[in-house]
Amino acid sequence: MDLIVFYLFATLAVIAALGVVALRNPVHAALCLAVVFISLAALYVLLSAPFVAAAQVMIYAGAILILFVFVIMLLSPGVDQGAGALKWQRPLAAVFGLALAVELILVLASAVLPAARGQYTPERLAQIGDVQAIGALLFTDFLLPFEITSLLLLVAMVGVIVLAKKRVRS
Amino acid sequence: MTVNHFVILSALLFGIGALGVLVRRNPLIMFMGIELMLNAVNLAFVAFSRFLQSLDGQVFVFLVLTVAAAEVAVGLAIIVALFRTRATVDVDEVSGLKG
Amino acid sequence: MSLDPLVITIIEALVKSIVVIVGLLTAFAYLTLVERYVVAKIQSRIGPNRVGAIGPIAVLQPIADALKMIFKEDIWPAQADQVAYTIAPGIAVGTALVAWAVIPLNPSLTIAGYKIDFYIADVNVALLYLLAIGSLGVYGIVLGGWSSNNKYSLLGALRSTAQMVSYEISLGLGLVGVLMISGSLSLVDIVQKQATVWNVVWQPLGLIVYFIAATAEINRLPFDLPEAETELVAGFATEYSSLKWALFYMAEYINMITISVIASTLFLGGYQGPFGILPGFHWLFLKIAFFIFVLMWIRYTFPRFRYDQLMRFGWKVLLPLALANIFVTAIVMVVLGR
Amino acid sequence: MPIDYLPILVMVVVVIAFAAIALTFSALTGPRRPNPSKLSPYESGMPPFGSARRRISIKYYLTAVLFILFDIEIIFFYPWAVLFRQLQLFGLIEMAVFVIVLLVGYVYIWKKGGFDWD
Repeated sequence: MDLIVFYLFATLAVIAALGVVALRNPVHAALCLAVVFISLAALYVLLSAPFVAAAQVMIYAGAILILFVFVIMLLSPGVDQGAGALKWQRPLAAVFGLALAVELILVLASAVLPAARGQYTPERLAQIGDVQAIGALLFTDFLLPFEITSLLLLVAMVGVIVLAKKRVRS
Repeated sequence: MTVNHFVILSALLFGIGALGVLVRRNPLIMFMGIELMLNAVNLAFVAFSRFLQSLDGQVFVFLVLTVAAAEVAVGLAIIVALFRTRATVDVDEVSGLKG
Repeated sequence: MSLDPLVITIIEALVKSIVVIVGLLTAFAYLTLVERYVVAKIQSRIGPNRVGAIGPIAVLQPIADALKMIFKEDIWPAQADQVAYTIAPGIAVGTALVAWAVIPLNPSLTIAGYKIDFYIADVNVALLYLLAIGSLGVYGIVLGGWSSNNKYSLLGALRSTAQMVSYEISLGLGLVGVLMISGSLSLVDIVQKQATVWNVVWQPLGLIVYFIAATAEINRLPFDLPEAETELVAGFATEYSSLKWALFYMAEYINMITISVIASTLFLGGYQGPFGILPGFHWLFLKIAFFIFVLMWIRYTFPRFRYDQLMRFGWKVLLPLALANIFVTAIVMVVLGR
Repeated sequence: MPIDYLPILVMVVVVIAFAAIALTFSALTGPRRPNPSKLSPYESGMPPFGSARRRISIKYYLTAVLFILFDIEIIFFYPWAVLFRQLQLFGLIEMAVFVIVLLVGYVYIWKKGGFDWD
């Protein structure tokens, strides 16, 4: 059963990812990306990480991609024309991209995963609830990174306002 | 269902994302390729987290999410600003550093 | 002969899903009728009276409406983006329906040794699931508006999206107080913890923030700028006709029921009723009816916001209010040492 | 897959099937009598001018960006709220620090008019 679900969503994710790269119309590419995000969320549930799955859908599909769609509508009403400055770039890029994927697969598949030594088995996670477990880690061991993310968000807010408001002022 | 299934899928998605960044000339779709790569990494994080039975990987995903949000916000703001000064969204047209 | 437990789970989920979907479609059909009567009363009019005034024959009105919808011409605008144009209403209604998977409707019963749960799934991220599905609902509108190749549609869709995302933050934060009290994200748990005291007693501000934000989220008046008949000729749905339009309409009414059921579940104790009289589902039904009546009442009493007022209200009033509610709750809980 | 989530998958499949049937039905029933003016964009009876795929105001973009940056907060608020009974005062201080830093940004956006729709 697990394997069926895995192959279903893995296939969906790969096809949609190819769609992102191949489709001419940016809105269609964005839709494909949404399918990738949702398939990945399903895979996270399969990996006993439902909290990550919900966050994935909320942030990536529900927020970041909406922003992409807005910017597409803001900038380019038309279709991506494609033809780059250098014609030979395209096949070469395809070769390099594929080489990267093959290399990564070889490296990752040959690596040996150390034995599981953590305390969070899926059964235990289901019992305490994974939101609770992640929260407990986030607000103790990972407190500093958590607080620093607020600084990161602050910098992003200031940056966006500075970049977007420029025309209004001048 | 082993960790290899997920790791290979993650590598495939990362490769496709990288391909998108290399092949496409529209900065928005290049950006989508980058998002794809970030997601591939997240998948690997969660897979390792599950099979090592440690939650650290999942916590990293949340930090990656935050970074991705900030990065998209500022990155797209730059693309929008670029478009306003150059009236183009083709990255090949924007080769000079001095705007 | 014994069946694999996996197969049983799947069959059970299948049956429940179909029951819930059929139930929601029926509820949608009669809600449109009820709304027309309520609005007629508020505006001192007679209301729908061709099929038959209030009475047994009036129940045929929604059926007449449905038949009319089905046999209308399905228009495909010449320059529409065919793929997006087709799937947009599907996404709108799909996200509205899928949200119901985690909502408990009645306490579990045991009949003939077989335990029946009146929810499709009890998961410990239920509330986040609802928020995630809700955030996907935007796609139906934005795609519908963009793909129609109509200026009004695009403008309506953009306004709608900007409005929905602005209020989504207050909506999410308005619920945090309930979580602090319940200590759980599972709706089944949250309802069970309200057996003695409903959450609204501790979280009145939370309920108000949630309900205002949710009203804006589903584009009901006074937040109906995306559709604004008088200026945008129905906004994102301008070009839609026939069943496709009906699906958008359906999504809107089901969303109304959904926000009412979430408000009832989180703040008014869900299926829990006082004194143990009446079975649980009746209480839930009454609470939903109450919220829906409030929604209709607001719709026909208040004028529409101006768009700048709407955005300012969301960001400058509702968001700080939601944050203040969280911190007041936190301080009270620390002081009381609970 | 954790068995709790299987029913949700089943429901999603049922809902997709329902939407697909409704959309197919919509295409099959009803008359089909297209003509050019029926298929052109509706603009209150006037002949349409210009393309509908025009550039939109930057304000929409700004709203969506601010939404993303505040949406992240919700993701962090939920585990915090669920755990609040255990964290108590320590949790309150942690979250207060986090929110105060963000409030600086909020006030900055407010002062720069980021929330005004002009």
